[in-house]
Amino acid sequence: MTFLNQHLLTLILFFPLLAAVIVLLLPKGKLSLIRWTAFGLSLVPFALSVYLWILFDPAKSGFQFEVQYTWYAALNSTLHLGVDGLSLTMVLLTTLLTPIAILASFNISDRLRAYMFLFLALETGMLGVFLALDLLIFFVFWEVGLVPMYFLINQWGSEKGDREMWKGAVVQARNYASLKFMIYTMAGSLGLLLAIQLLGVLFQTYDLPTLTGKWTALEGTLLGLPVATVKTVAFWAFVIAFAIKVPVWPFHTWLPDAHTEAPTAGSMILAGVLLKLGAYGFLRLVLPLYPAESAKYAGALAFLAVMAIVFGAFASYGQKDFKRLVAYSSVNHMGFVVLGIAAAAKAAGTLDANIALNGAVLQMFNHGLSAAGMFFLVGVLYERTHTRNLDDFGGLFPLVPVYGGILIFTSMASLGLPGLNGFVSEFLVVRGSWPILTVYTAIAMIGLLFTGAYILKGIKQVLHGPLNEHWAHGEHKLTEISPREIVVMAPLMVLILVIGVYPAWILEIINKAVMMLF
Amino acid sequence: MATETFIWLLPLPPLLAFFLIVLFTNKNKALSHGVAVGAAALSWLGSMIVFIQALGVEEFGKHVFESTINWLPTGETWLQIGVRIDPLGAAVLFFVAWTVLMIFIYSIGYHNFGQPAGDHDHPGLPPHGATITDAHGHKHTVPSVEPMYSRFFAFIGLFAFGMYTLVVSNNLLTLFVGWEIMGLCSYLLIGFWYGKPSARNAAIKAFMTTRIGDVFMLLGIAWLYSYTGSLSFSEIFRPEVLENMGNTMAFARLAHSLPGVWPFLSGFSVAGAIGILLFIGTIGKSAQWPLHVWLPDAMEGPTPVSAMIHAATMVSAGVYAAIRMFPLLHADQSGYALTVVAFIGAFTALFAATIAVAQNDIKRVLAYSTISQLGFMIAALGIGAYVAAAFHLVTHAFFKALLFLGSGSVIHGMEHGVLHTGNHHVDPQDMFNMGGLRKKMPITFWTFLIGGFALSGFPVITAGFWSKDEILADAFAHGHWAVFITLAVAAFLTAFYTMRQITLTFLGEPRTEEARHAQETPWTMTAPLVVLAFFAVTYGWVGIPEHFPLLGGLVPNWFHEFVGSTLAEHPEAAPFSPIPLLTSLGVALGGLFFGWLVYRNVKSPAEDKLQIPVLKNKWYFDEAYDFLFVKPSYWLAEKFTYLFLDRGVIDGILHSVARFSLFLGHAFRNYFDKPVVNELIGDGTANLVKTSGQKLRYIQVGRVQSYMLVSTFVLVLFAVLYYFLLA
Amino acid sequence: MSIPLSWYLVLAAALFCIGLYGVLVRKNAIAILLGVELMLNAVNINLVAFWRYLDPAQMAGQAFAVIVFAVAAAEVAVGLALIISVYRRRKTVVADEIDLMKW
Amino acid sequence: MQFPFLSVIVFLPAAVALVILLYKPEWKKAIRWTALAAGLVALVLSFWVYFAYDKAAGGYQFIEKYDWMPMLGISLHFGVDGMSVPLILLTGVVMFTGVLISWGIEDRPREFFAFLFILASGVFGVFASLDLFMLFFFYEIAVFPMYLLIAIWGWVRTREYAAMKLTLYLFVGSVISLIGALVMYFTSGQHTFDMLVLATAQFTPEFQKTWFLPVFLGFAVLGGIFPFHNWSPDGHVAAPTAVSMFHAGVLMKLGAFAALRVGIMLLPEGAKFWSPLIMSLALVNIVYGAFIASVQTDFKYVIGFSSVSHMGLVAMGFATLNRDGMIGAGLQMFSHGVMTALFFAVVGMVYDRAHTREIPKLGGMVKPLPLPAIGLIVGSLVSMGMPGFSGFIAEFPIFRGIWGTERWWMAIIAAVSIVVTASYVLLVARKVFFGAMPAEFEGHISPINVFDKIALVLLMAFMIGIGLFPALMVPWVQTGVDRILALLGGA
Repeated sequence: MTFLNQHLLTLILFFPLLAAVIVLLLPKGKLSLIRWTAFGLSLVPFALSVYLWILFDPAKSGFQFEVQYTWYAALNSTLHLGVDGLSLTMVLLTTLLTPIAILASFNISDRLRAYMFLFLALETGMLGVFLALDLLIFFVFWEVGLVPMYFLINQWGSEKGDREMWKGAVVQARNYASLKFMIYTMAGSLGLLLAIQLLGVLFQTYDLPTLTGKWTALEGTLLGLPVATVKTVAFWAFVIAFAIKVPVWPFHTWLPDAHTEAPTAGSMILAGVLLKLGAYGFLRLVLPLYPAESAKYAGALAFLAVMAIVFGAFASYGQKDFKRLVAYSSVNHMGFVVLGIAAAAKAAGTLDANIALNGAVLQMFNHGLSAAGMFFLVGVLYERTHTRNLDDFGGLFPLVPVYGGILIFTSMASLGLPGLNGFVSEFLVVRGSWPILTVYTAIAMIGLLFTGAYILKGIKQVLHGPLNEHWAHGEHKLTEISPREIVVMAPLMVLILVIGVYPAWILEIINKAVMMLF
Repeated sequence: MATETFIWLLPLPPLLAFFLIVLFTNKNKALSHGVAVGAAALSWLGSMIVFIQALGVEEFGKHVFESTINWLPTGETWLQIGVRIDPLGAAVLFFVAWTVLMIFIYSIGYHNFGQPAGDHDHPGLPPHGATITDAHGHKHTVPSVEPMYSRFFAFIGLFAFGMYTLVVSNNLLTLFVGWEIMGLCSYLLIGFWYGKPSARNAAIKAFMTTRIGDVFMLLGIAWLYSYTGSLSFSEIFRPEVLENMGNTMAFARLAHSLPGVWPFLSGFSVAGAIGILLFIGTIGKSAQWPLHVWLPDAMEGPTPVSAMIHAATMVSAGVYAAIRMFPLLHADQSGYALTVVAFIGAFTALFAATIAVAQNDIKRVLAYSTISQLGFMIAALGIGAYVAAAFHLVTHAFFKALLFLGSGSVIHGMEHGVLHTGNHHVDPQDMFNMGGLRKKMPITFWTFLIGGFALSGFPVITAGFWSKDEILADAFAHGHWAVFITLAVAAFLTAFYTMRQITLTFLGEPRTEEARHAQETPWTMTAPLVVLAFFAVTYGWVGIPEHFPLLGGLVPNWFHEFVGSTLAEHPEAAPFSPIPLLTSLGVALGGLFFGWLVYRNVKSPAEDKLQIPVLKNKWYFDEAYDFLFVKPSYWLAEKFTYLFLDRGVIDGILHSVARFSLFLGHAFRNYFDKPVVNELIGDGTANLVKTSGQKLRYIQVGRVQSYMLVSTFVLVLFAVLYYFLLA
Repeated sequence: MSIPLSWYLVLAAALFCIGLYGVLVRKNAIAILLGVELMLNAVNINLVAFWRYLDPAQMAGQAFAVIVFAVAAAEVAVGLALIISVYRRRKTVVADEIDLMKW
Repeated sequence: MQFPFLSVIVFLPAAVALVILLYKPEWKKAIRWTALAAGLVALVLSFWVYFAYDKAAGGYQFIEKYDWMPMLGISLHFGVDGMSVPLILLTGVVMFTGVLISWGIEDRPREFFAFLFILASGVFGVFASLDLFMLFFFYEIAVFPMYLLIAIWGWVRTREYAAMKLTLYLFVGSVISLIGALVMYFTSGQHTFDMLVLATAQFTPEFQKTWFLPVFLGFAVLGGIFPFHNWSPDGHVAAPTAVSMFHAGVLMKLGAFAALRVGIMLLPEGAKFWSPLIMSLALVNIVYGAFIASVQTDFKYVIGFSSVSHMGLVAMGFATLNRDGMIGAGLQMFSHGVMTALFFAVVGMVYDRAHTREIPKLGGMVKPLPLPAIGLIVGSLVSMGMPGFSGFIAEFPIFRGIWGTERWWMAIIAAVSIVVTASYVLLVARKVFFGAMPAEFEGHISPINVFDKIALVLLMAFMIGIGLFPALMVPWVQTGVDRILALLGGA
């Protein structure tokens, strides 16, 4: 037991990788065996992180369950892990969503082992980012996470559909999307990479706590430039890297493509966790490392966030493709996260900032739940109808009442209906950023308004209206959502409701962490 | 159990009902409505108990029932939520409990419980009736049961939950929660027959329009919260807080930066600004101009829904919130806030009344009358007549619910006729297809009559009279002439169109075959009518002004005392004056008389003088909004944001970067690497060596003799040189 | 002693020149070979003459002459063999026509 | 006197080559197995040397010294330090895998393996010898068989051209640096070619500045430094698979390594003086190579130019002359060696079956060739510097090294290459192995044999192993670097 407690984080982090290898060793043909093994093994990290949640003491300041192993001695980079309230929530989200996503992809049979392998490897990648307390390790996991997702998209993505880049250059949509996702993120991370190298050269360490102190204290000139300038540039390097991941307008265009082409479970994880990596980066690195710069440029950040909120909502409203609609909704929702962060950056230390950050972090968690749910529901429909075009649906409610109910419930969560989780976080963000960034918050309301518009559009086009007879009978007859799929949705829906009604249980941990951090 | 704890439980039964029905009983109709009505009854019982206990408390306004819990951790502090029943709350709770219960019961009959399933009914469409063969083998069509019977009860259960939450909550947050839940339910219920495109559009329209208000309200809440650090009424309405908010300028910086540009804006105090923001929420919810457009379309929903949304609960919730926020509005030193409120209210009252005059759909008339009546309340609030507004809110809830249910019953009766004749082209809601229904449907007729008279403020006996009279009296007393006159005119129109409706529907002779075969509805529908009719009459008597001639003082002006005590400083009842009394008498009776006079023998829309296009088309607001907002926003969404901005500009830039790097690669390879590095440096030198070799090889003739000759010659030469020069 | 050394040397020089002339001007490979022989013999005469007149005690001169004989014989053998084999293939012993290796 | 590992390693292949030449040409089986056995022994020995090397002690170990031409002060002097020992291992690995990959060679396998092994001997010799003359000696031995291997077994269309080009480039390069070496020999006045001694000879800064450039560049030609890189892509393309592996995997390291040994370690002052130029050239290599590679359609050209880019990183790392950079360069030499070896192995497998290297013509190979697909993907990840693979472990310090110099801005430019590389390797991997398989290949693609599998797995194991556990190689390189830094006056 003591062993478990001491190496809890290590176990959580690397168990998925182990599981991935195990899955790879299973006999090829035994599909159900592979599925259940993957699912069962993916439950272990979840159990562990729940255990972690129980052991975690929100009152204690700083990081807990720290472990440190040597990794790259030559660069003084160590495998330094630890959790605080922020990472804990994210870890829980990740370990929760992965089994769900795996369960959601039980319909996959093509190269199943590879698929599951990638999925579990992906989990390790994501967890690593959340647990890392070493800048280099953070970057390592940050980049590693891309690879499985890249292959998930362009191997198991939707076969249909082309994308014309410019005249004559037409590529298969999923290849386009995956490469865009990969290259865009890598290119975005270049600045981050360079900045990290610079930091490493300066201080000969990558340990975050140490680094933070030294870097923020740095004065004078550097590389023949005033430190302030270097810091500003580095700040933007960090920001761009994370902004692309979040994604913040105008760096968001990879997201609709990636989401639309990815397999259902892929989209779930992508929206559920991967986007959070960016936001987490802001919280874990940008704010602590660049307090002054963040405060200085909070306005610009808020501007981009608001653009994301507003244009995300608009673009989503303008979609004919159901999945793309949901994808753009992510842009819109993550905008609120960034808005909260910007507000906190501007007025760090105030109560408003605290509230805004609470909202932002909770919004990360909530969006993880609702977006994953939405993508899954879209996937359920797509799997049966093989179309995502909203005009092809209509009046499906009587055919699939249960599905319809679940869809409406989840949509309402993502719409931010009070009583469901989305509202709590969005309210906190708005409340927190109102006194700090009044005008931007006010503009953001347009986005909030259109959130309603696109959600209702989706429901209207799919469930309501005259029944599209094509799905009513014959071989196209739409079948009701299956028990497995309901099981997938159940935990999400429960959490959505629970957080909506009584958010304190999770918000307390977040709040404590936020208070100690900023 | 303590009353506070008890209040916590009030909203829960309907919620439980919702979950029960959704999860378990949705297959079984009887069980479903059993659960739902049972839940409603429970809440009703609880409410009554709370209400009676409230009556028992001395100086209830000072010692209200309140209890709170921590909900959201915010830094060191917590955001608390809780329940609170104060006089205003109690009064509202009372009518909510009654109307909700009645509507639940009514729904059973309305959805034809016990009737056979329809021949070709689809979920999502209204039932079309079922053919049955009786003992003698005669086939005839009877109403068929609603296909989604259970779902309906689930939804209204949730709705009731929302309303109760809103009423019992002691803070703006939970109030907003209930508020939004009702919004959702109204969306679901208006779109209940989602098979009809009109219904699904109406639902979206309703949700979006109200959401506009909600968004502003959210801002208001955020502002209020960040300013006062709390959202509970008891906190934010503490005099010093109000004082402070009322005196600080909201847009100080703005006013400073552009002095005198917006004197109006710069005049606003924080209290006023917040109040207005919250009030915009009310505008949306209570369908005040300019956000009134959704309510008439919402008539697409089943009638009980209309009653629920447009009379008893949701729209009332809007006004309730406004009344709640009265102290805030009142605190605004500039007084602009209240002016805005008064203007909106008065204008809406008149504006909606004018439209109502020209409508032929029995429910649309009521819809507009609702808007108009809500306008009365808002206006009353605007002129500071707090109690009057609350009073009219309650009475209106009763008689308007009554009217809606009545109209539903009428439609139902008409549908009998339609089924009988089998001519489905006859619109059972068009009043010009009715006439003479008083004989066919006596109970409906009498109750509807009472409701109608209450609406038009028929003197003395009806509740509507007292409430409306009080509003007018207040307007007069505080010298708000504009409001007074506007409302008077509106009241006249109200009476007029009410009578027009009654005349067209019940009086005269049946104008169609269907009307001739209409028949009375089952007790489940009529019973609620009777109950509501009772309140529509009696409830007025709890608020008779002290100095009213003859009646004054027979019963104490209980309502005024009770509800008035909610506020910190007790509002004075308006001093009695004959003018407003006479006015209200005049407009009510006059309106009724003219209505009867004009329409007593109008046979068809053609003969109706008042079918003026402008009024018929609701002043073209729908068209205008569609042109101004809906279409542009869609264009903005798809064409601009998505296709132009994202696909065009941003992706374009990305792609051009890709193209550029490819171009760079080609350029390097083809214009430098191959020609320079390869040809020149690499092969170039090699070739140079090669060619020079080829040139030089010709001196190698290959004849030994010639080599020797040369060598001998050279030898001799050297020898000679040596001999002559060196030696 | 009657005949002076110079006579021998003149004779040898003349012989050498005849040989050299032959080597340079004749096209026939055999003739060229004969020329070479003459030159070698001219050298021999010199060697023997110098021995007899300058240093009769030492045997070096005679020894060298003998070596030259041997070398010449070997050379002639190899040379003739080559020429014959060339003649077998090309049916000619004219040097200019044997130009396979020429550019 | 301990067991002479190094001389065994160096001379074993040559000896085996001679043995093989004695076989009858038709004993193909015997020839192959002998070759495999020899390769295995070499591999084992190099592993032994690698792990037996005492990191703590550092310095030169396994030293052996035999007189060779005493009057000229030339001796057969072997010894390895932290820089060369990974390269010994690399050579062993590439040699072994090369034999495995060439299993299927039917055309005169006897000569093929013989030349391959002579080549191997030469390479081992260069890495092991501490004697300047011997270094050149082995260097030439290594270069010469390349000519034959390419010209005889190469790709018919360009093999003569490529072979000649390669040979000329390398000989010219080596001659230039040989001159430099001789000048050192005479100037030092020690009358010895022993590098340990030469290193102590105090050359005047002027001398060093004058002679560093020819020596360094002469060797760097073999390292593919811009603008003398062009022999290498052509050579890769023309060479048969195993030779390409040797060529890109080991031979180019030969250049870099010799440039380090002779150039930087003997003429540190010159290195300091010229490092800006070298860095600039290397920068061009990095970016230029990446961009050109991104537009190639021939599978092998892509990899050829990517090698140019990656070797640029090596040169860059050395030119930074600081700890980070050098460590990175040392690691990059190994990482890139294994990576390109893998790449060429995969290319060979595909080419042998599809008989084309035109990327647009290929597709869908993952079904018949799953393992090569994985191999290529791993290789791609390494070459794009993806964390978790050896590429990152190597490139990251190099970049840090650049930041350490006053030409830090080069890091920013060089970083561009990472993205470009990522884009093209991913595209190539996808086009060749995924998507729809062209009709003409259907059913014609035979699976790979067990030897190929072993080779691939072995190579991948190195990349991933080092990527996950840098401690497997970094300490070795570090000790080597520390010595160099000491020479550089503890830069």
